[in-house]
Formats: sequence, C-alpha cells, structure tokens
Amino acid sequence: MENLIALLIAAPLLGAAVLLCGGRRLDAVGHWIGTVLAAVSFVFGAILFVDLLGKDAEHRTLTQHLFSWIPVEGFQADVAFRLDQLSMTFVLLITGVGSLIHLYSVGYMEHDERRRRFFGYLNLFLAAMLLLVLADNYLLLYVGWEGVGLASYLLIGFWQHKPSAATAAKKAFLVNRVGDMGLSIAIMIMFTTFGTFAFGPLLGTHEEPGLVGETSEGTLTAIGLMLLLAACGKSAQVPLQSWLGDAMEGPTPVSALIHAATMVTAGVYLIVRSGAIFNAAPDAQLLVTIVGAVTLLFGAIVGCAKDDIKKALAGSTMSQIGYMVLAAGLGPIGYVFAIMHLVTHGFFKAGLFLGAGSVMHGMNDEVDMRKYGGLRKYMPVTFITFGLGYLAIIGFPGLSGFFSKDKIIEAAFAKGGTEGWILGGCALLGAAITAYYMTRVMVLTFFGEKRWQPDEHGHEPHPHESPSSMTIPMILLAFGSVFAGGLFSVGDRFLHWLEPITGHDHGDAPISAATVTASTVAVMVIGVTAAYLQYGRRPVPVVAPRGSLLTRAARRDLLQDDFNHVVLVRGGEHLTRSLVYIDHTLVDGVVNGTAASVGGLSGRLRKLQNGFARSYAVSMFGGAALLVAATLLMRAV
Amino acid sequence: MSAQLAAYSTSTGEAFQFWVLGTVAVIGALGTVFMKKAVHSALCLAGTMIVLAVFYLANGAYFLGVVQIVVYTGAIMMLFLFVVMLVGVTAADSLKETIKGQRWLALLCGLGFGILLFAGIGNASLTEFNGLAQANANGNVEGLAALLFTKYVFAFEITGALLITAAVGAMVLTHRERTERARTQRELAEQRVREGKNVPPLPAPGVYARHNAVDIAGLLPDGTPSELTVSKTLRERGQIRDVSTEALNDLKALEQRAEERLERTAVEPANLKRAEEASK
Amino acid sequence: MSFPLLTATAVLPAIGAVATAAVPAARRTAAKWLALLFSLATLAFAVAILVRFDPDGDRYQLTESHSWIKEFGVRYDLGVDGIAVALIALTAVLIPFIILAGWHDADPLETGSKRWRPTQGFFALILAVEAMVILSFEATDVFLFYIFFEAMLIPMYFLIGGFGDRAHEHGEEVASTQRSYAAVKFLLYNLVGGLIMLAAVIGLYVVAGSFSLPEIAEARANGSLDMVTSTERWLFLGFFFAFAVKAPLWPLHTWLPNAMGEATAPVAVLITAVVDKVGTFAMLRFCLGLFPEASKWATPAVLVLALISIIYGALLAVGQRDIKRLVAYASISHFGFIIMGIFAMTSQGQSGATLYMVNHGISTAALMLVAGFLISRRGSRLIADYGGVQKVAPVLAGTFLIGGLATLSLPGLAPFVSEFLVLVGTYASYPVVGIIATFGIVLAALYTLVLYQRTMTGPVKPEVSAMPDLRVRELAVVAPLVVLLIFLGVYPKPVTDIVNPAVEQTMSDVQKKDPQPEVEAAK
Amino acid sequence: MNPVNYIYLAALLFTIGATGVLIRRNAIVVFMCVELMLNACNLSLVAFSRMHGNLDGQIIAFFTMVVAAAEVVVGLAIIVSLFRSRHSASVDDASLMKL
Repeated sequence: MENLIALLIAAPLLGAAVLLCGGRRLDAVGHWIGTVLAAVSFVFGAILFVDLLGKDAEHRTLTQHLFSWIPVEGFQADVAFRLDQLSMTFVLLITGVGSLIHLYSVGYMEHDERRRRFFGYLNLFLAAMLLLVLADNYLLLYVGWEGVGLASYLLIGFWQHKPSAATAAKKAFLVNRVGDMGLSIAIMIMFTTFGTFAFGPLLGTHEEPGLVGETSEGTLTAIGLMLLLAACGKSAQVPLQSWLGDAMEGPTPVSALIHAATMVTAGVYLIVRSGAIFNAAPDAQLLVTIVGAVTLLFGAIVGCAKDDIKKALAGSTMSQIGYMVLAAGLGPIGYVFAIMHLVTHGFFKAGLFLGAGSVMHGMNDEVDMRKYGGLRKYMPVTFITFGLGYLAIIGFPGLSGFFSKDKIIEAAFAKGGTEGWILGGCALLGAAITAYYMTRVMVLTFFGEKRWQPDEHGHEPHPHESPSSMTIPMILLAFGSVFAGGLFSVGDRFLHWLEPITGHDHGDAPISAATVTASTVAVMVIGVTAAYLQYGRRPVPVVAPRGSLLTRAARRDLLQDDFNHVVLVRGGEHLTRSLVYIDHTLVDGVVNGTAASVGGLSGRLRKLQNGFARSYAVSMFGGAALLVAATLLMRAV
Repeated sequence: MSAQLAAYSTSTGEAFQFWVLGTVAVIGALGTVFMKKAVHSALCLAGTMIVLAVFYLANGAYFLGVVQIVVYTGAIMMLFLFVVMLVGVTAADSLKETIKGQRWLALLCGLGFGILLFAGIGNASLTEFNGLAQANANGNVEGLAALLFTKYVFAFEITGALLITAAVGAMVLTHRERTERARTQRELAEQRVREGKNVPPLPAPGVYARHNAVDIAGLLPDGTPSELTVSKTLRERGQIRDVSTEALNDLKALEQRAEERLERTAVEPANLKRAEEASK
Repeated sequence: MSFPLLTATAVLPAIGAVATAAVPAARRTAAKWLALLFSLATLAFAVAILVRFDPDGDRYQLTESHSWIKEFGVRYDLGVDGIAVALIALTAVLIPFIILAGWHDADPLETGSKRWRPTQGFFALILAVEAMVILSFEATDVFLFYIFFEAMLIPMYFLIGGFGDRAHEHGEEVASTQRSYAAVKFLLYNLVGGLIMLAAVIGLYVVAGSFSLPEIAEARANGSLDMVTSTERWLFLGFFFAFAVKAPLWPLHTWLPNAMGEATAPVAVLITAVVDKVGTFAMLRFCLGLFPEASKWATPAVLVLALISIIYGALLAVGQRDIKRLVAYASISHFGFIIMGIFAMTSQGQSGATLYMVNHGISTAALMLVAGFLISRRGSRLIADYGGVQKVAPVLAGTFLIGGLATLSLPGLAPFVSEFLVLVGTYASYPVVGIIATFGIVLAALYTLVLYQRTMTGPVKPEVSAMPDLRVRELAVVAPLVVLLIFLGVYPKPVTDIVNPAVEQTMSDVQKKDPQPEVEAAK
Repeated sequence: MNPVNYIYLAALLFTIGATGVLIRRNAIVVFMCVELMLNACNLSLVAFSRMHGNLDGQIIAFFTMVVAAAEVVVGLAIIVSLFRSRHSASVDDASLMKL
C-alpha cells in the first residue's frame, strides 16, 4: 500500500514530462492526458484514504523510503515519503480540486494554441505540490516548495507576450525566493543542531517526543522565525504579500488552483507540520499570530478597494489565509481549525475564482467589475455557484465557511489574555470586512442594471453561459463549499481525524462559543447591509470615483509596492550600476594602472640608451671607478 | 745622468728634474684635453711624450726612452698630424658640450677615479725599491733582448702578427673600391645643362681680386663675393676671408685717381646706370 | 607494469590535436569529425578510469611513476583520487559538446573579412587544452602539475584571441581589438599567478626536498617534516594566489568577464567550466594537502573573499547588459561558493564544493551554449537586442530557461545539491558566513530571471521574428546536458560515493573533524 | 725622493686622459687622449720595473707601445673612412646605437 504514495506523485509528473517533451503531435489530446493523469492521482489518493480509515487512529502514518538522495557523512537526505492524516487531507484537496480545475481548463483554454503546455505546467504543479505535502524531511519538502514556486512562475507568466505577465511571474518567484531563503536557513540550523532534518526523529509523535525538546528555546525560536519567513513568502503574508495581486495576471484556473486553493496554503501546512517546533517557541508563535492578524485585515482592506474582480478575490484570499495563519499560530488550539478552514476555503475560493473566470469568459476577458452588472440572468449557473461560494465565504450560517471561520474566531479568543482579546477582535473585524467586500463583488457583478459597453474593437460583449466542461467543476465545488463545513464539524469528525498529528486543546475561552457565533453572524450582517446600501441601492459609476485616501491607498495595495519599488528596485539598480562602475574603474583600474606605470618607467629608462658612445664610455668609466673602490674596500676589510 | 746613478738612488737632481718635467707633462696632458684645435692637442701630447721619454731614461729604461721618442713622438704623432690634415678642422672641435650632463659626469668620474687611484697607491706599501743594478748589469738593451727572445718570444711573435694585421686592416679600411665608372667631363657638363645651374663653368677665384690666396672668394661684377669660387673644404670649415668691401673701396679710389689724372668731371649718372646694367 | 590508463587518457587528445592540425585546410569538415572522434575516444578512456577506480581503495590509484629530472627529483607521477576522477570525467564529458557546439564557430567569415580563421586550429587547440587539463588533474608531482597548469595558457590564449563571434553589430576590427585585449589580459593575469606559484614551488622543494605530493603530505602528517610557520604561510600564499587567479576570486576576477565576453560561447565554456576548475581543484589538493596549518590560518580571510565574490559577482551580473558577461559574473559568484565550501573545512562543504565544480560545469555549459546559439542567430551579445524569443523559438527558450534555473540552483536540478551542501557545510562551521551567503540564492534568481524575461518574453522584436529554433546539432548538444542536470539533481549518489572518501582524506590532512550536532554533543 | 711619485704622476696623467676621452668630441683628439692613457700606464710599468729590479715591466711597456701603434693605425684608418662617408670626425655623429 505504501508504494502507492510514489505513484501518487509519479502520475502527474509523468504527465508533465510527456506533455512538455511530447511536442506538437500531442496538441490534440494533450489536455485530456493531463486531466486523466490528475484524476488517476486523485483515485490513488482516495484508495489510500480508504486504507487509512481502515486503520486505527494511532497507526495511520505510512512511510515509503525510495532511495538515499544526498549522503555526505553526517548529512543524510533521503527521498522518503510520509503519508499521515495531515498530508492525506492535503492530498485529497490537491488532487480533487486539481482534477476539477484541469477539467475546467479544458474548456477555458480551448482557444489557446499553447494549451498542451498549459496542462503540462498544471501537472508539474500537482506533482510538486504533492511532493511538498508528502515529503518525509524538510529538504525534500524544500524541493516541492521551490517546485510549486517554479510551476506558479511558469503559469503566472503563461501569457509571456504580455510584459505585465512576465513581470508578475518574475516578481512572484523572487519574493518566494526570499521566503525560501528562510526555509533553507531553517534547515541549516536544524542540521547543525540536531544532525537531522527528517520529520520522524525531529518532531516525533505526541506520545514519544522528538529531538526538538532537547535544545534551547532560542534555537527553536530562530528556526520558527525562519519557517515563518518561508511561510510568509509562499502564503503571501505581510510583509511578503505583494506578489499575490500581480499573480492574477495568470489564467484564471491558475489563480483558482494555485493562488487560492492549494499552493498559497503551503505556508499554513509548513507551520502546522512544524507544530512541535512552534509549540516549544512561544515567541515565534506570537509573531505568527500577529502576522496572521495583520494580513487578514490588510487583505480585507485591499479587497474592498479593487475593481478588478480577480484582484478583489486575491485580496480576500490573502485575508482568508491570514485567518489560517492566525489559527496556526495559536498552537494546538488552532491547528485543526487552520487546516479545516484551509480545506473549506479551498472549495469556496476555487469556486469563486472559477465563477469569476466563467464571467470573464462570457464578457470577453473584461475584468473590471464596474463594467459588469445584472449578469445573473445571462449566466444562471455561474450566478448560483458563485452565490453559494459567496455565502460560504462570508460565513452564512450552515455553510462550510461559517463553521471553519467561527471556530477560528473562537480559538483566537481562547488564546486567552489580552492577546486573545486583540486577536479575536481582529478576526471579528475581518469577518465584517469580508462580508462587506464580498457583497460588493456579488452586487457589482450580478445585480443592478447592465453597465458593459463595446470594447475598443467595437464589438459588444454578449454574455453567455460557459460550456459544461466549465460549469460542472463549478457545480461540484459549490457542493463542496456548501456541505464540507457541516460534514467536518458535525461530531468534530475533522478534529478527531487530525488530532493524532496536531494534537488539540481547548484553551480557556473567556466568552462562550455561542456568544462568539452570535457576534460573528452579527458583524456579517452588518457588513452585508453596509455593502448593499452602498452599491445595491445607488447606481454604480462605470469609472471609479477618486475615493478617500484609504481607498486610493488600498487600490495601490496600501502602498506596499511603491515602497518596494522605491527602496528595493531603485536602490538595487543604483547599487548594481555603481558596482559595475567600480569594477571597471577601481578593481580593473588598479591592475591597468600598474601596467601603465611599469611601461612609463621602462620608457624613462630607455632614454638612458641615447646611442652616444661617449655617454656609454662614461658609464664604463664610472663602473671602473666602482670596481677600484670595491677592490680597495675588500683590501680594507 | 749615468746608469749607476739611475740604478739605485734618487738624487736630488732627479727629484728636481721630476718636479719640473712632471709639471710640464701634466700641463701638456691638460693641453691635449683642453686645446680647441686638434693640431694644438697633438703638439701638447708630443710634448708630454717627450717628457715621459726622459722619465724612462731616468728610470733606467734607456731602450724604452729612445723608442718612445722615435716611435711615438716620431712616427705615431706624425700619423696623427697627417690625419688631422686630411680631416682638417671640423665643427667637432668646439669644446661646447652637446650631451646633457656629460661633462659633469665625466669630470665627476675622473675626479673620483683619480682620488681612488691615489688612495690605492697611498695604502700600497711601495717604500722598498731595489734598483736595476744587476738587471742592467750588462746593458739594458741586452737585458731586454734576452728576456724578449727567451721568455717572451711567443708574445713577441704574436705582436708581429698583430702589427701585420693592423697594417693590412688600415689599408683595407682606407682603400675605397670604385663601384661605378668615374663620370667624364662630357657627362658632367651634360648634367649641369640638364639641371640648369652653373651652366657656364664655375667662376675662378680672383675676379677683381687683389689677392690670389685660395681662401678669398672671387668677387662678382657688383663686388659681392661668390662662394662658388672657393674650395669645398674651406667652405665647410667656414674659413673664407671676405674682402668684398675693401675691394669696392679700392675701386672707388681707382676711379678718383683716374678723374684727377684726366681732369674729368664726375661721370654722368646715365653712364653709371649703363655700367650697372652691364654689370647685371 | 599494467596499461598506463592515465597517460593514455591524457595523451589521446594530444595526439588528436596534432592529427587535427595536420589535416589540410581544404578538408575542414574532416578535421571537425576527427576532433569529435578523438574527444569521444577520450571520453571512453575516462569512463574506463571511472570503472577501474575503487572509491574505497587507497587514496591515489592507477598511479604511474617514472623518474624524469633526477637532478631536482622531478618525477612523472600520475595518480587520481575521487575528486580528480570526478573532474576528469567532467572534462571528458564536456569537450565533445564544446566541439559540437563550436562546429561552425571557426568557419571562414563569409562577410568580406580578410581575417584568416584556421578551422583545424580551433579544434586542435581545444583538444590540446583538454590534454593539459586532464594531466594537471592527474599529476601528483607538484612540478609536473605546475608545468601543465601553465602550459594550458598557451592554447587558451590563442582560442580567446583568435576566434570570436561574428561581429555583425560593431566592425570586425573593433571586435578583434577587444578580443586581443581580453586574450592578453587573460594571459597576463594567469602568468603573474603562475610565476608567483613557481617561486613557491621552488621554495617548497628547498624546504621539503621533494616535489612529490604524497611524500610531502605523508611527511607532514607523521611530523617528519615540519615547516617554520612563516615559511609555510608564505608558500601557501604563493600557491593560493595562482589558484585564486585561475578560479577567479574577488578581486582577481576581472579577466574572466572580458575573456568570456569576447571568446565564442564554446571557448567561454571551456574557460569557466573546465580550465578554471583546475584552480579550485588545486586549492583542494595542493593548498590543503601541502599546507594544512597555513590553510587553517588563512581560512577567515579566504572565506571573506569568497563571500564578497558571491554577493559581488551576483550584483554585477544583475547590472550587465551583455549576455555573456552576465554569465561570467554569475560564474564568479559560483566560484565564490566553491571556494567557500573548500575552506569551510567540513566534509559537507568540501564534498559540496567538489560536486559544485562538476555541476557548475554542466549548468554553465548548458546556459552558455544555448546563449551562444542565440547570439549566433542574432549576431549581438546585448540583452536589449532580444525580446519575445520564446514565441518564435520555444525549444531554445525552454532549454535556456532550464539552464538558467540550474544556474539559480533550483531544487531537482544538479546545482541545488552542491550549493545546499556548501551552505550547510559552511553554516556548520561559520554560521554567519553561511547565512550571508544564502542571500546569494535570491540574487541568483534575480539575475537569471531578469535575463530570461528581457530576452525571451514580452512582445516579439522584429529582428528576432525570423529566428529559427534549435537545430538537430544544437539539440544534440543541449539535450544530454539537460538530462545530466536532472539526473544528478535527483540522484547524485554515484558522484558523492566517489567523492566522499577523497574528501575524508583531505579532512584528515588538515586534521579537521565535522562539528558534532549540539544535541549529540550534549549527550 | 721616493720613485712612487712616478706612479702618482702616471695615475694623474691616466685620469686626465680618461676625462679627455669622455669630454672631447673630435675622434682624433679622443685618440690622442687614449694614447695619453697608454703612456701613463707605460710610465707606471717602467717605474715598477725599477722598483722590483727586473726588466719584465719594461718588456710589458714595450709590448704596450707596439699594441698602441697597431691600434692607432687601425683607429686612424677608421676615422678617415668615417670622415669620408659622413664628412665629420665627431664621435657623436656616429650614434646609430640608438634604439
């Protein structure tokens, strides 16, 4: 049964290889190969899942050791996989949502002549993401970690002829690299401290603890901070969040799969997986929660201001992941709920993105929400699925988002002390804003009168429902976003499923769960009504009004990019230019200077050879005199 | 002075002679170096050499003394004078230094070298000296001959070979092989016509001349001297005596005397003009 | 007396060089095939060495020893350890690709230029370089090594100065003057290094009374030969200087960008992927082997220089406008990593460094050769002259991207393994250095992706619109390299198995132990 | 008087001659100065032979004269031919050793 794990990864990897090396002759069937292999991987995942369910809770960890990867003395890195409840959850999410989005892309990318390559990249991403969650040691995880980075680079920049896309791709990779730096430093510290970086011996299980316990808290804090840095990079948390917005340059399925459902949540996976380390390093944990809280507000605010539907959703993604990170930072109180929200979010956010994609598909790639309006009667399926996703994300009671988010807010309060109150407050505020901007999106897109007009080529967009290959995945995801939450939390199924890995404790909630739930619903209602009053009652200007200072700042991602541009980009340019100059003049100049001086000296010496016999004679005579002097001295001595 | 005397002692007489003639020798040497004209240098050198010859005699080297006078002062210095005559006085004679710093370096080296030599001789212990008494017992020349034809015979032969080689070498160097036929009068004339300069033969020296020395340029009808009339060598040496002015004065004087004798009035300007035209 | 495999491996390309040069000018193509044939035969011999070499055997294997100059005890001693074997294999693998890639580089210029381009000479010189490089990897006699270390410069000088890209943009004269400048600069730098080393070599003989590396090292180990500290340090500096010039270490690096910029892409690969490796290899074998104490004494300074090289090289790469110069500065940065790994004095660091030499050779070859194909199509080295190539020549762009990703050491490709080993090894003994060096990987991503973005993506420039994709010959060059990159990235064990024992030997030479993990130390 | 004075005199003459060689440009004069130096040497030789009481010194002096004669012959010949070719007897004009 263990051997299936490798096949899990092998299937999409094979797909990627075949599609990328296959050449044009595969253009006709390429997309189906990709989709089928993704589905196969999902089937394997399902089989393994059933198998795990068969075992009792304590023995649900499968490991597979393939071969020794980098053996150098003490440094032993193996290619080994570890499948436990945590990675199982991810496997199902990745392969499931992944397959659906493959299916969706078949329709969405129909008119792109490079569709084969697109599916190749998607498969590559699946393989890398699976490797990330299945790796049995941090170094192998790092491989997957950068692998998904590469895939996202390729997919964001898929339409490379657009300079904006190419730039966005580069930006995403670079910002991620900064995070990766953190991860690799963390691995170095682990190796020098513990002599290993494999999960098993390092983290241990909750009955017999790993090596982690045997070192100072300072070291662990250092490791924790480095891991947090990595998580920030990958999960677009402040201060490394700037790439996510631009990443929307990629095709919509990519945004749905990578930048909403799976890859961006890898950071959360990393933190939860390294729980043992964070539990022992409270300072690092605190910082995690702070980052989470800041990001969830940051993203929400940005989401309110964007008129580009995908950018708005991107902001919301950022903020939702903020919730997860916040939860993960709470330690055993929050781990489970972080993952739970991650899964439900995977469903409804993917659904929302696919809906957005379907809308753009019908509006010949118009992304400005102010040019939509009243689309509900033109594309009903999209409207319904999108709507369900919307209700899920704002936490409408009974839908999946409600359960997961509510639990997180509870956990935040349960952290206890002032921190608890602050974090909880932030989470609540975030919930309100979420409701506000999602309602805004919903209203602008599907309600009100139609606001679209002919584009520069003069042909009027005539919205239409997307083909079934696109609608089916949307419908399935809608189901997920409706029922997943209930399925998980009724009887705490999900809790019991994950507990053996993450551990759980209830913390000490200062206020009862019921109060939290009530307040959550209350703020949700407030947010919705506010948005409705602002956008539903009054006609919406096609051109965005100048807006308040905050709005303008939020449109520019709260000036984060400007900061980067001024400080990093400009500064970097000047630095490199001056260095190039220095290298040419100073370093090289010294050498050339020496050469020149030698030449000059010899030229001057050359003058002594004036060719006059008499001056030669003088030197001879002088030499004779010196000889005499020498002999005399000899005799004198 | 006699052989015995020279043999083992230095009489006050010799001392006196040394100081006097030594001074002469040094002066001669300095003259050789600092005289402007090569001829004078040669004469100074000759003087020095004679003094040296005397010193040889005083040191009991009678044969060398004689040879010094005969060969050096006689033959070699004559050779020098011949060459000086051939080459003549050149611009090289001027004592003005052309190479920068050469003179000062030279004097510095010379001074240093001299001082060093003197120092060397100073600490050399040259006090004891045994005269040439028994060496010259049966005649200085015999003594030399004995050595020369026994001990140094080989060197002697070699020297002979050297002399012959030198003689041959001198001939080879000075004898110039004519590579092309000498040009005939006709060819020279034709070339002059072709080049169009000096088409008539060069003017002879002494036109309107009062002197017949070769170093005086002949005068043209207008009384200016013509360089062409003087030999090339003199021209290169810049040894031309210009007498044009005095010649003109003589001419005036002549005319005046003629007037007085013939009681004529002054010549009309017209004639003068014509005369000038004719002279042009 | 068994078959002298090492000599044969080195002599074969030498013979090839002579034979190729002897081919009459009219039979140009024949000469090319001959050269390729010989390089492949050499590869076969190198494989034989790999097979015959026993990683767990004695330190130097397949040894050959003949007396040469009795008066000075100079001997013709050959022998290989794991490190040498790996590098010989690298050389033998790369040369055929270099020859194949430079197939048309030395053809006579059709565009009216009168400059004579001896095609045979080009390939003959390449083979000559191969012979000398292999010998310098094999020599265990310091003097013998020195000879080939220096002689290498002569053919390299002609390769750099004699053959350049077809200069369409700026006139042929300009190009050739820049070229000769680069060649002379290369020669001067390395000669100066070599001369200083020669002094050190002689000094070593005076001190140790022998040129034989194993003897001296052995004598050092058992204390029968102890040098005065100052003497040892001076000698070390003499050797190290030469190697630092060869494997350009800041601030002795400035010859590399000129040389790589002006030479044709294959020659540039020859320089950075093959010849420069002799420098780093020699640091590992001679500096550490002969002067362990001095090496330890110099470690902090060397590490600082290496660190500067890493960051500085990367930053300058970002600032370049010329594709080849960019790659050159990237190489400088990578050599910084190699040297850092060597002097980290941990087995991870040194194994990583050795592995890095191999991987960097392959990755740079991949990137640079593809860049060369690109340049040969457009006739310009300026990044600004390209754009949107990806659309017209996707395969070219793809291979270029893979080469670039290898350069930024993406996990899954070979360079990642070595780079991470170097970093870990360095961190284990010098944490601060390790952490600062980690910034290098961000900068690497920056210059690689900027290069890719400016040349390959964006709207298609009219000049490149007609650009053909990779031809079969070019694909035959790139594809195997890419396969190697991926294979060694996923399964580097074969190489590490060969390298590790040798590294252990070196570690024992310098009497260093890997730092124990804190936890174990605590127990 | 101590005959060592002869040696001093010889040294003095030699030095003067040498200096002359260096500062004169006329080849002939230069030659004369060379002769002067040779003569100085001869003087010292003669004086030495007197001191040591044997004739070898004089023999050497004799040889010196012969050699000097030969040298003068050849040297003057050279000067003459030089003057023929370039109409100057200045040693500075023969400065083709310049690079």
